[in-house]
Amino acid sequence: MIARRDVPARLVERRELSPTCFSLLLATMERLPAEPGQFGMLSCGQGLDPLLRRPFSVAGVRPLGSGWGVELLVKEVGRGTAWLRRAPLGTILELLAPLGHGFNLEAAASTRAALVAGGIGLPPVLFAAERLAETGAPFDLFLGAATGDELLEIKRCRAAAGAVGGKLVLCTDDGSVGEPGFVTTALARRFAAGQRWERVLACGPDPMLQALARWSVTEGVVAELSLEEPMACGVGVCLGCVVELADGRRVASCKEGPVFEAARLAARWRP
Amino acid sequence: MIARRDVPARLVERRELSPTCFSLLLATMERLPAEPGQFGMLSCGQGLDPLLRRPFSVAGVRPLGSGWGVELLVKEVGRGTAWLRRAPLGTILELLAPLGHGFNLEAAASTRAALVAGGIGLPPVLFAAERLAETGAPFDLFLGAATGDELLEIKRCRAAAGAVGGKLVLCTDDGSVGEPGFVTTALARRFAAGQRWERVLACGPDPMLQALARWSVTEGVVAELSLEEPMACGVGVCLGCVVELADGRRVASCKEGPVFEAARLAARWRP
Amino acid sequence: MRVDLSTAVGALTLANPVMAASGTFGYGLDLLDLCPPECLGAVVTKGLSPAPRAGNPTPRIVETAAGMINAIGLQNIGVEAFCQEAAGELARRGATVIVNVFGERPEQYRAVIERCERAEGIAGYELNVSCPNVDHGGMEFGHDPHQLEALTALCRAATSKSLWVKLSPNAPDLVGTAHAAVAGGADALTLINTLRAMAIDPYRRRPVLATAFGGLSGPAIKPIALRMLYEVHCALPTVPLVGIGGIETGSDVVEFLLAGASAVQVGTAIFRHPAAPLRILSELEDFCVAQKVGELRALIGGLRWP
Amino acid sequence: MRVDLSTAVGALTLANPVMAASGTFGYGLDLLDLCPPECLGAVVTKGLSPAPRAGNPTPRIVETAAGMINAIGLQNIGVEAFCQEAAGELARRGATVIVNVFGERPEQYRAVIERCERAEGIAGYELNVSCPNVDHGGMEFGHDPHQLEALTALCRAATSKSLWVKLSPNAPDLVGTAHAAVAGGADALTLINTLRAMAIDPYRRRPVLATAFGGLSGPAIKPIALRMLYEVHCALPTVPLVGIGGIETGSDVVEFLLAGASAVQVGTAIFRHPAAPLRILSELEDFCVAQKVGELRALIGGLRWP
Ligand SMILES: Cc1cc2nc3c(=O)[nH]c(=O)nc-3n(C[C@H](O)[C@H](O)[C@H](O)COP(=O)(O)OP(=O)(O)OC[C@H]3O[C@@H](n4cnc5c(N)ncnc54)[C@H](O)[C@@H]3O)c2cc1C
Ligand SMILES: Cc1cc2nc3c(=O)[nH]c(=O)nc-3n(C[C@H](O)[C@H](O)[C@H](O)COP(=O)(O)OP(=O)(O)OC[C@H]3O[C@@H](n4cnc5c(N)ncnc54)[C@H](O)[C@@H]3O)c2cc1C
Ligand SMILES: Cc1cc2nc3c(=O)[nH]c(=O)nc-3n(C[C@H](O)[C@H](O)[C@H](O)COP(=O)(O)O)c2cc1C
Ligand SMILES: Cc1cc2nc3c(=O)[nH]c(=O)nc-3n(C[C@H](O)[C@H](O)[C@H](O)COP(=O)(O)O)c2cc1C
Ligand code: FES
Ligand code: FES
Repeated sequence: MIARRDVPARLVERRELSPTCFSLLLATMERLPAEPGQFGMLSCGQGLDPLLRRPFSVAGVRPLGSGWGVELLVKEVGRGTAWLRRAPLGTILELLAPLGHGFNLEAAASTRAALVAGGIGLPPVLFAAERLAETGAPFDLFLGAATGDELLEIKRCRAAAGAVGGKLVLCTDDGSVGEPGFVTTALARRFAAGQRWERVLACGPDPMLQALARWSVTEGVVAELSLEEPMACGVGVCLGCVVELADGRRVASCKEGPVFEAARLAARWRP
Repeated sequence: MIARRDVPARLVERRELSPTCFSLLLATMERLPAEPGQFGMLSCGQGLDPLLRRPFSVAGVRPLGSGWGVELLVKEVGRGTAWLRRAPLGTILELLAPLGHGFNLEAAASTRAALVAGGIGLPPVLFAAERLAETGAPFDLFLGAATGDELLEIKRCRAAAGAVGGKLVLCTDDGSVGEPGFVTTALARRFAAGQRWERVLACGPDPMLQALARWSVTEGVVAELSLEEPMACGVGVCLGCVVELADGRRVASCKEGPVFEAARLAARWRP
Repeated sequence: MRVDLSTAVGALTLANPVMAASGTFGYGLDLLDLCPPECLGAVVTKGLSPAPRAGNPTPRIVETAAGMINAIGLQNIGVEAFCQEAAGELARRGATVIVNVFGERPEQYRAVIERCERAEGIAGYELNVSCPNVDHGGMEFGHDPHQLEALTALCRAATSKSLWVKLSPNAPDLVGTAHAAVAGGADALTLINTLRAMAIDPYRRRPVLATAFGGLSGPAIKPIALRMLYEVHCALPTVPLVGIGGIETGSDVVEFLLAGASAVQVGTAIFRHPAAPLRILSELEDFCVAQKVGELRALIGGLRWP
Repeated sequence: MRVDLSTAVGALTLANPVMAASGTFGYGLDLLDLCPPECLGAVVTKGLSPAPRAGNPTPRIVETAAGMINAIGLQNIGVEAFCQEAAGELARRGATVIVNVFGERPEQYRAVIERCERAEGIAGYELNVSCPNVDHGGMEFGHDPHQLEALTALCRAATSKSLWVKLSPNAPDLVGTAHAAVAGGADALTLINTLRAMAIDPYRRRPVLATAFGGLSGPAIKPIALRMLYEVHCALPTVPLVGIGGIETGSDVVEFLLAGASAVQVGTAIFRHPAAPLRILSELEDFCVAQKVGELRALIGGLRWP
């Protein structure tokens, strides 16, 4: 059975994480049965402006008072996210969740995985990291951003990786914090130096995912990538969010994804 | 010079007045130079929903902290007023005011006037009453509503009229409070019994204004009526709000009105 | 008070007037948990062609003020897969199913209908004529009354079930196409499909959509849809109409019924709220109760004008 | 960085591309305190006819999702009053003035222009052809290319100033009417006027507007306006275009410029914010600075497509 539901979610907490990003804690009556990599469609205004909900990956689910809390990490890029950043606490939002297919955490837990997040790609990766840490499965975490102050939730990342003896590698494009350069380069360099991961779980900007996809296919590593296609419905009925798979099929990424194995996505980055 | 301005106005207080009506106190930096009968165009949402501002009569202007406060009385009838009823305190609204032409208070002060308000027609009448009371000019106040619990701000009305030795007459359609029947009937009955007013200042539902207009023209009383036409701009450029005058001209009620002498409005209620 | 919400579109009786629109409800089985198809007046399938189609490249959708533009490009699983994988289950659930049909040639429309005639539980067809006719240089079927009449007649010959033609609001002569569809044998007309529109990314200096143009839907178009429906109703007062375009609330439905629609379809609203058709239906019932309308049919064409 | 915001519509140079649209800015002098006309690229007057007109009965306006419908019915003070009461003051203030012209007969258009030719400070004319031609059974001038060409030619003969024709989005053949206007001698085309639309009051079961139908404007129509402008630009790439329809922000202006507009007009946005044109202009300048566009003209027709 599909466990998704369209529920009212009260905005109970907001934290600024960086110049552009913030976290939201939404209170729901029941526990959202979300897995890392799954997402929700959230109303980002009242009335008709904006018209459509916006997709956000679930960053965590935890008990909250007598009910439950859903955590999101959001980057302000347009009118919907600007509204979320300013909506008063107490506002009731509409949340349709959990949607789509997330990471294969069982497979990730059975080996040492590399978790890779670029910028606001962190939420599903953080959720995966904290889940793996809870179950005691070892992993390393690569966290990249354009600048140091855009590296989000470093403490939580360090804690999660540390709890299972994993490493946290920080990278910034401007070199202000951690290693200079892309997170994918940092990963590939370590791999070339002999460090091994059988599975990579990643979310981030398209060029990062594309680089990871190429690298993983070349190296024979299974990479699960969380994609961000523009979405209208989030439930597979509008066909706005399709991605082309290696077999030529165009599938709804909100339904078959948003997490796909890189090998299936060959067609997506065809020049 | 025109003193109108388009200013940010912070919602600082809201009081429920009746099952359908509430008051708003909006904080502005400078004193809004509004006269009773003038109105403002207020944004009733953020973004494009609803698209247009809504017109509301100014119910009062008073010092507030280091700045000024504008008071409105509002009835919830649709999406804009519903939003106003629920917008969190602290929300910044946009207020273009003061607009139009109000009551001729000087003329009203030079005689004993009757002030007549039906339902949510109260705001401009209350403003006029409190101004007249301040200047010590006598008047009587007729306040009508469908039911007793829709009679708004009775205490303030009583205080204002009482301060200058005037009477407050309450009427309800259902007879639950005050005299049963229409406020216009109550006025006409007293007039027929010999009580005299040279001027009437009124605001309320169209049938009430129409009845007053007929009566005033017949009896040779000057009646100033505040009209409520649908408005898009409030500043005379859309021509959406025109009323037809006795001389056949169609004039923008937001600019030449919203207060008109009844004698000029003959054409408006032509069958 | 109990309200009789049933209605009829020509010979087809519907339990209520609220359908899910083509292209916004998949093949009827995607939202079983949120909006069961058997609760709706009918479900209209995503447009079906004889063979599966991959549709347009992405981006395919972009939001606009109170609307959205889509250029899905008629991606679909093909009529065969629909008949095998969905039709049976829809029938078992008791849903009323209208198959939205399109093709690039008249015979393709006919082929879809012929295949469906052999499937179970299909109540009728809705011809999507907003597609270019490759035999006629890409001109849309829905823009040329002659082509449209011939196409409708061809489809009419293939079925005795309900046959609706969905009119394009971009046609030069809306009423002319309406007449043509009726002359060709349509039982009812659906209107409107999306309005041709465009959005530009000012930063990249490119159209937002991969195909540049797409179709505008949502609340933004409601006033145009209502006007078009009413114009067609005035021109052809006896022809059953199905209203569509920006419906978000029960009161929107009432507007379309008064203007002459016998039933309506809800499209973009489903993307905002998967259960929108059910909410709209209950708002419609509330309206009828509050306004003491015992039979929904009493509203149809009830506009007081002039 | 300084941005050169000037532009030209045919032979007419404008200090900046943002004008106030006809019917939304009175005769140019109503908002002196909030939006001085001399700060705008130009002001387009409310449509003027030879004699004053009372317009339609009320209600004349109704709000819709991200839009509004109006049926003002071309109420205006007449060209004589405009020339005597407003033209001089506009000229003294240094405003660039475009007179929006309409009539029920071709000679009425001509009469308005002839009267204006004797007034001071008028930069040009915009023909509103969305009015019924009483000599031709009420069919709108803007819907029939032949009538439109003749009308434009008649007006062209009356003036050597700028002559723009404002196209109707309801015309069966938009590009055909564009060609006709140019053939008749138009210097530029303005598009679009409002889209025919309707709203119904479900409680009273009547049209909301006294005239039932009206014209839809506002952000809701922007995607349609942009598409139409781009279509005309592709068909007539050398003809200067003035874009209009739902413009609310500087970035909206950029979209129209990229699609081929040499300048734009702001209409309904003025009702929301009387100073909207000034805000939009400053947003436009900010955009140019951020995107390192030194001359606004570099954006015109700059859409990268295909
Ligand atoms: C499955 C999925 C999961 C996601 N998870 C997350 C998440 O966890 N956290 C998160 O923050 N986001 C996430 N996203 C992305 C998120 O959905 C979008 O950022 C959001 O929808 C943007 O909405 P908006 O209204 O703010 O932007 P819109 O107003 O819709 O803007 C659309 C786009 O326009 C562009 N744009 C706007 N202004 C400018 C400008 N000034 N210059 C250049 N370009 C501009 C931006 O790129 C923006 O993305 C996810 C997306 C998907 C599909
Ligand atoms: C000069 C002037 C001064 C005014 N002063 C005041 C004032 O001081 N206080 C005040 O409260 N109002 C005042 N008004 C009226 C006020 O502007 C309107 O009530 C307001 O614009 C309504 O906005 P809305 O968005 O809530 O209603 P909308 O959503 O725009 O609704 C429009 C209309 O639809 C009708 N409607 C909506 N729902 C229903 C329903 N369920 N059944 C039947 N009809 C329905 C209502 O009659 C409503 O007026 C004034 C108007 C003018 C012109
Ligand atoms: C994403 C999307 C896909 C659509 N696909 C189809 C289709 O396959 N066939 C069709 O006839 N109409 C299609 N339509 C048009 C809708 O059925 C409907 O006519 C239109 O969206 C207007 O209604 P709305 O405003 O309620 O969405 C589609 C619309 C959208 C938004
Ligand atoms: C209230 C109103 C009155 C209008 N009057 C005229 C007019 O007299 N002449 C004209 O050519 N266009 C007129 N228009 C159309 C506008 O100039 C413009 O084409 C249309 O509103 C679309 O632009 P917008 O979406 O920015 O408002 C009017 C529009 C409105 C809303
Ligand atoms: S977002 Fe609609 S199908 Fe994926
Ligand atoms: S509201 Fe626009 S002219 Fe009065």
